[in-house]
Amino acid sequence: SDEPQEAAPKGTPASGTKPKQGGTLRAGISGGGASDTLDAHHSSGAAEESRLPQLYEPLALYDHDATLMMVLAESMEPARDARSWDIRLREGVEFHNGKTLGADDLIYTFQRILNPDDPKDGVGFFGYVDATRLQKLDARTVRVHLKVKSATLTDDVAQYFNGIVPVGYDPRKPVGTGPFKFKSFTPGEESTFVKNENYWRTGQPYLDELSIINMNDDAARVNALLSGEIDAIMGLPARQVPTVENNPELRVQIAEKTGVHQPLTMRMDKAPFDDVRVRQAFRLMVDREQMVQQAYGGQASVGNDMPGLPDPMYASSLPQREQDIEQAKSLLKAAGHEGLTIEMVTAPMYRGVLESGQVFVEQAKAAGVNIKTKQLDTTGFFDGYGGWTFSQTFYGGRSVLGQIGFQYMPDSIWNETGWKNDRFTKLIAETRATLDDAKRKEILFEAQKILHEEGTLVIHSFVHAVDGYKAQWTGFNPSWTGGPLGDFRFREVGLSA
Amino acid sequence: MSANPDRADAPVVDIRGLRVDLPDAGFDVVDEVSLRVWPGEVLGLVGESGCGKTTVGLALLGHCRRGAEITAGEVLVDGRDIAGANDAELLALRGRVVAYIPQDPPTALNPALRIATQVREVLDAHLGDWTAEQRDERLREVLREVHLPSDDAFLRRYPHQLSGGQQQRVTIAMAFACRPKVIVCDEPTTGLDVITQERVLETVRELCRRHRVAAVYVSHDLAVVSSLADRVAVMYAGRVVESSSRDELFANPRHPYTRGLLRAVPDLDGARSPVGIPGHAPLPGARTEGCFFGPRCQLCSDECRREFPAVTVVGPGHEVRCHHAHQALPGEAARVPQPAQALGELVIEAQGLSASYGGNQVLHGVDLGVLAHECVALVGESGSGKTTLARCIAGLHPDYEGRLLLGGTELAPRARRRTTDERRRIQYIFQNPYASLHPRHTVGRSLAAPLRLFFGLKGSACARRVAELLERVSLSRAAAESFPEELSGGERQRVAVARALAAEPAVLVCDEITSALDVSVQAAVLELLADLQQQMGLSVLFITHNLALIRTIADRVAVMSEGRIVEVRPTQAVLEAPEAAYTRELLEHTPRLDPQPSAVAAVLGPDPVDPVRAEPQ
Amino acid sequence: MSFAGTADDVALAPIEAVHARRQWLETLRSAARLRRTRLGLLMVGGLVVLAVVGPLLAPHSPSAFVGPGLTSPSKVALLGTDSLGRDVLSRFLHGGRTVISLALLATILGVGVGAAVGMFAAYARGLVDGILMRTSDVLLAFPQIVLVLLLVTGAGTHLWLIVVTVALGHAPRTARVIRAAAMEIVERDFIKAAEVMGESRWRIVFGGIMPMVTSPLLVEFGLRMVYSIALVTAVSFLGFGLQPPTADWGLMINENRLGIIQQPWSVVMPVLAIGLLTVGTNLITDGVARAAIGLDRRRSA
Amino acid sequence: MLRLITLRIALGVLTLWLVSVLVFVGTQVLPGDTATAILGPSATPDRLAALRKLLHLDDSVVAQYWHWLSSLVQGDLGTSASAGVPLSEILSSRVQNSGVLMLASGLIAVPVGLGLGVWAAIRRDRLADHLTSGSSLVLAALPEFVIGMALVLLFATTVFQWLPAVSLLGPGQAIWSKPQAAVLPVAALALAVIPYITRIMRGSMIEVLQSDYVQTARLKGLPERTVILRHSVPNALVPAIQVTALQLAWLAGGVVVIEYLFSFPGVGGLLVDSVTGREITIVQDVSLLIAAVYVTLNVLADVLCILITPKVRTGIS
Ligand SMILES: Nc1ncnc2c1ncn2[C@@H]1O[C@H](COP(=O)(O)OP(=O)(O)OP(=O)(O)O)[C@@H](O)[C@H]1O
Ligand SMILES: Nc1ncnc2c1ncn2[C@@H]1O[C@H](COP(=O)(O)OP(=O)(O)OP(=O)(O)O)[C@@H](O)[C@H]1O
Ligand SMILES: [Mg+2]
Ligand SMILES: [Mg+2]
Repeated sequence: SDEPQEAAPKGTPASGTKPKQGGTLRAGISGGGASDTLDAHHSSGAAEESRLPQLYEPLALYDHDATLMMVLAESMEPARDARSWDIRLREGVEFHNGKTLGADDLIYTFQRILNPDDPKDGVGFFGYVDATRLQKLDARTVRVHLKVKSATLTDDVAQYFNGIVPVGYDPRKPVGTGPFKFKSFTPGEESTFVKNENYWRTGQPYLDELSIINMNDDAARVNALLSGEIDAIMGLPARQVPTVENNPELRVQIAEKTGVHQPLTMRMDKAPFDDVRVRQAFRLMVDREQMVQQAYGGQASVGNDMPGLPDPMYASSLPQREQDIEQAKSLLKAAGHEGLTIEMVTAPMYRGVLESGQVFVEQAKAAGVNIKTKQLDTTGFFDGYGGWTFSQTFYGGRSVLGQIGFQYMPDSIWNETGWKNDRFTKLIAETRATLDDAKRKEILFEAQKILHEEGTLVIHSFVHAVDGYKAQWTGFNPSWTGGPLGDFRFREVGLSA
Repeated sequence: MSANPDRADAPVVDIRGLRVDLPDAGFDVVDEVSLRVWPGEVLGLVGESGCGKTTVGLALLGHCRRGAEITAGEVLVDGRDIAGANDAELLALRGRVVAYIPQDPPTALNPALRIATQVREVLDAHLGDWTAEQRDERLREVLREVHLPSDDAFLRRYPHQLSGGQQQRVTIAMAFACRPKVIVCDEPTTGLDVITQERVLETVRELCRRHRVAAVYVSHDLAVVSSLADRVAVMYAGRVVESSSRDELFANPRHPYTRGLLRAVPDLDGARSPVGIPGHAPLPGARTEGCFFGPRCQLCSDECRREFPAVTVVGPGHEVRCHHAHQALPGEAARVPQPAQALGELVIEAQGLSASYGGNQVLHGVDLGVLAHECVALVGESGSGKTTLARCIAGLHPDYEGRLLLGGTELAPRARRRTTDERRRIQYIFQNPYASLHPRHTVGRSLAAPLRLFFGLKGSACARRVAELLERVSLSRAAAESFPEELSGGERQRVAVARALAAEPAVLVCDEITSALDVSVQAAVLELLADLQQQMGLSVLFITHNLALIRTIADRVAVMSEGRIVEVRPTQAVLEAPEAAYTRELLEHTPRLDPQPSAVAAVLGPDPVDPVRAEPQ
Repeated sequence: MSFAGTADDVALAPIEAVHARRQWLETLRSAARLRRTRLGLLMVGGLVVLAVVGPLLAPHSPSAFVGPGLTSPSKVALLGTDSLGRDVLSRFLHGGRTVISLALLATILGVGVGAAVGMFAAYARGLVDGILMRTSDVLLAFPQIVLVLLLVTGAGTHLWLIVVTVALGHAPRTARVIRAAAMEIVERDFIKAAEVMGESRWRIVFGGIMPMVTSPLLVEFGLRMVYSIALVTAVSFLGFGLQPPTADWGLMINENRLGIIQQPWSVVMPVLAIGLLTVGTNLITDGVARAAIGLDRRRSA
Repeated sequence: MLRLITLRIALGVLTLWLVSVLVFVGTQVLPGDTATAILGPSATPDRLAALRKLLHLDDSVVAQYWHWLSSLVQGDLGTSASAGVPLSEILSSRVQNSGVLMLASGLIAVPVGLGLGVWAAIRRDRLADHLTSGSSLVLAALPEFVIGMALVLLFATTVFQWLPAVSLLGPGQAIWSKPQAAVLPVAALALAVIPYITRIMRGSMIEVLQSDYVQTARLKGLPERTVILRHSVPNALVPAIQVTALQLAWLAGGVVVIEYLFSFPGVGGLLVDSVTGREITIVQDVSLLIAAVYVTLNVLADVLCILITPKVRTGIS
């Protein structure tokens, strides 16, 4: 399915004119902290997501329109038995230190990520690659042997934290092939980068210098933008959109079709959610329109309890679930949980989570369900992750299949609800083995139907990505993943001509 | 001694009808005060605490404490009216024309400044036209005059590095530095021991004479005033009630208050027992209609209750404010000396007691015992260790070596470690009745505590006993419901005595129990104690630094000096033929009321012979 | 008043029944005569009444959505809506209870424990005093906000935990103040007198020392209360305190800080209330302090 | 005197050591550790185990404590577990910024506070005193974030737009290179501290003015200036110094809320982030630093009091 494509500088700015060369961009982000890192292969959140792509590039990435594009790979070809892949690297790409990208670097990178003594984030995605059998075929071709069959290596490496680093890479001297070179870094505060003059995409980047500033406090970020201290911010709170829009010097960028969602999770092996009727009742309790309005200030689209909204494979023809308190009540009654009281574990992990939780708690009252909120701090929350009977979480945008592999398979690391449905699992296996697109879509539709009927998540909304920036800038292209500030693709950003 | 009020030269101080008000409170502190002082003369201003002496003294410098205000009268100093002077004039007058010697040198000297600075700044402020050398010279000169060293090392000292006597001399030096015309001495010797007091007095006397300075000497101590002043003014409740030359006043006092005061002063030489004045002096705001002394006066008539008497001149320069200035005081019924009770065996005994504070040893092997029914007076100058010994006995100072025996058995050093009965049998009465009663507990509650602890009394049984105790110390039963703040100092001390009696003790340890009281009240408390001791057969250890008191009360006297007992003998013997040199010195320096005892005796009449006064009125 | 001399027969009431005027009542009464105290009482009293009866007056449920977020005052929402579209007025009316009750509990606990420790330390002297004071030194040096962060993060957000941490911050401070006040008291003769009689330590501390430190205790209570309110709201303001959807003044500020330009009421009201509450408390405290000094001065006169 | 000072310093060190134990124990109770925080929710048990080993999180608590303290004493603040950079790098600019904030607030608050206190005491019960006392009563009561919010509303957003509402600084950019960013936080802190200093100074000044030695000085006919400056202020300073030190020490902790409000890049914000991010070493270092500031200021105040009180200074020698 994911056809390897020729990657050329693309993405004509959605708004404004083509950027001109020069300038320094100061971008305000959130999610950083003292544990921020510049290690190419480790990410603890949005802060790394904003920085790593400037320095490092993986073999492939998803483009703004949800299609897969080759980045440092020229091609990635699976063997017929899908037990090995041949990866051919792009020619003439130089690292920041002047060294040319080659097969050894790829091998070194894979070994670094898959190091059993210090495994990196990528393990969760392509851990099936056998790190002991990375075969250098020529100067820029590597054959990768797999421990299990996989047709989706391209998807699996397409993460910003799988960037290729040169042999002997030392995170303290961060060197990659990215559009920007490292200048300075203070964890939790600011990182600065300068233009990589030798960048392989000709014409990019436009900026001379880039500065990414961490401001976790929404108010601070907005204030900084309003007062002109910085040029662009991610995560403009919905309620601030009018303020920014009304300012002629500022622009608002909204990515409306994203896969970002903040579901409620119901552990299916624990009471009361071991009874499917309770799960269905919970999904019927939400007034999704109100949720979008109150919790997200209108900056979200209604969800239908399945992931992957922007994906063409998304089962959009399934009927939209609406609030039905009577139905919910009778389901609860049937399950013997009338007037249920339950604890919802949550944490301020992302803007909107606490808010949507509060709206849900309020809406549940109508169905006689009394929800007690237990708020932990984010680390404490994730420390016990998977152990919560009823909680909230958040996900960035992924393809339907990507999200399913990530979260819905019995062995998915993110399967926090213990979702397990044999027919579903079988259908997904079938999907993966099926080459025909239409057929695949059909099978996947069946699988999504199961999620829609019996699933363990309440996916009430898909959250828009809202950014704000100064009018003189251009090149922040909305991305389906919901990645802020044009998916942090600062190479596309510049002063408008 | 020229006490002639009709002197030809002008007085240097002339106060006319002074009134100082507390405008916020709405009453006066002093009123109708008229005084005159001539150059070179010392005017003694006496009266009990709170009568307004300091207020008058400060008015001479045009100063009122916060909240007070001169509202009437003139204060002419060297011809200038201080009461009407503006700030600049006052600055120029104070320290230059009229100077002040404060009451309490430890608090009156700035702890953060060297003494040279503090003396020197008076000179700098007033003798600006002098050269620095001249001022320096005067600084050293004035220090020499007050018998202080004037070397640089001494000049660099801070107040806390001086003894109390030296500190007082510094304040005297400051006062005399600019050679003022008038100085106001506000009880400059209170708090000093007799020997130091005598030397300081001598210095003041000498300087006044040498520089022909007029002095107003404020004191509550008649004996001190009698040895220093040329003329004396007696104040009572904010009014001058009698003034005359010293000799006339002591020989022929006319106001009942003055007479009562003289009788209340304990006498070292005579066999006369001090007699108290019932009641206590009213504070400003609590003064009655008519004569303020009326409620305490034996001569009080309807006239007295109606109006305050005007000034009557009863002799040359002798003025009195009394309606009955010519009437004799009724013969005071005085105590019959009780037949001495047979003394029993040793009740309490210290053997080789050595006590210290940290590394500083203050008692050195003290041996002292008190027999049953006996009163032993412990005398000695300040700091000799009297209180320390008492605290050891009471179990409040466990840091000692040696032994304490109560009826032959050794006591634990700490009160808590002693048995309840041991604690009961030794009772301690504190020096300051203002501090020894819990201010937030009613008298009844304070008295109930020992009854509860020692006899397990509760409820009405306890209340009954409290009432008995109050009567025993001549207080009304209603006092049980009052708080200490509502009682006068003398009444408080009676409560303290009652509390000690509640325990039905064997030994009473009384640590200077009258030193915080006015003379007139002191005498009454002493009477009470002597009676109780006789009636109840108590053993008493009576601590005092006032030798004049001991004749009245003690069977034996122990003299303490620097932590050692230097002499223990029967009272009469010690007073008449002191053995230890230190005892002799003490006796010598103790101020006496009058150099000619016969004169006083004549006024006061023969020793009254009536039975015990059960209750003061 | 003079009691000397008259032996009039007063009915014998048991001593315990004798009505002892309490120092603190007297202090409060004379404080209440000061203008500043009255003003403070008015402010605090008004807010307490508001906190107590407010929920009854609230036009909406504090968690109900009455419109879009951050709307300006309207007929439906007299003070507009907050960031989630809830009625600001209703939330404000509900939001006082937690602040006032948490702060009060924390103050009572902290000042109570601190005062007891301070008095015992002053009375015991020596080693016990040393250990208690060293402990309080350590607690004082330990930054209180760090304490809150660690405990709340460690044990999760519980109301009792906020109370305990705030109290834990108060206790050593109160202990020091009360110890300093008691230091001078334990040296007084009436304590010695009780000791010589063999009164129990307990009675000496609570019967003897405590009545003497009521003035500093009252003042300390007021000051600590001010600080409690500030701290409880600050913790919520930092997002470590009360949890949504509780309506709480501190939390309201945190939740709506961002929308302050569009909809100031949701921040201004709680800020105003907290300000009035702390200022009022401080006014009362100041009045009490003045009254206490006045009484003491009159007493020592 | 030296003995006294030495004793005081020794006590300070003892206190600090006890605080270090307390901090260490306190940070151990947090759920999750550095490893879980770094790896986040995607952590697999093997990855966690591997990282824990790498970070010595498996060592005994005592060994960890010893390791932390001993390297701290040697001036080694430790290394950021995730970023791999020495913490001294992360901390130094933060500490500097917070330090400047504190210092500036202190430099403003102390003289202003003391001066107002003296002034109010001299003008006791007059208009100036009522104004000073009244406003300090109000300001002392207001929580610092309320003061901060009010300043923002007044000077940054709603009424005037004169000053930045947030204090943004580049990495390594020193606060003094952008002073306007510090104006509001400094003002908020100073306003929070001044009333306390004013009140204690006023109180202690009034007490001194009523003392016998000031009365003596007046009765000596000294000019009012001398009475105030030579006789009163130095003696009134002693209790004021203690309170001032406590207030300045409070700044070290109070800075957290203000830094949060203004997004000021100082230790306060770092602390909050580090608790959430389980950067335990930073939490420990910063807590100890704040405690050290507290202890040092108190020791300094005590030493200063010893030095300006002749009785104590010359008493023990
Ligand atoms: N400024 C003032 N404010 C309030 N009360 C005052 C003031 N000045 C004097 N008094 C009161 O007036 C009375 C007389 O005070 P003053 O100090 O003159 O008496 P004194 O005779 O010097 O007493 P003592 O022997 O105790 O020194 C006292 O009761 C005192 O409390
Ligand atoms: N608490 C204490 N700490 C240290 N030294 C003390 C203490 N109390 C008394 N002293 C010292 O012990 C010595 C004896 O004091 P003590 O109080 O027993 O004397 P005293 O004879 O009762 O004097 P006074 O007549 O002044 O009451 C004095 O030098 C005094 O300075
Ligand atoms: Mg006096
Ligand atoms: Mg004594």
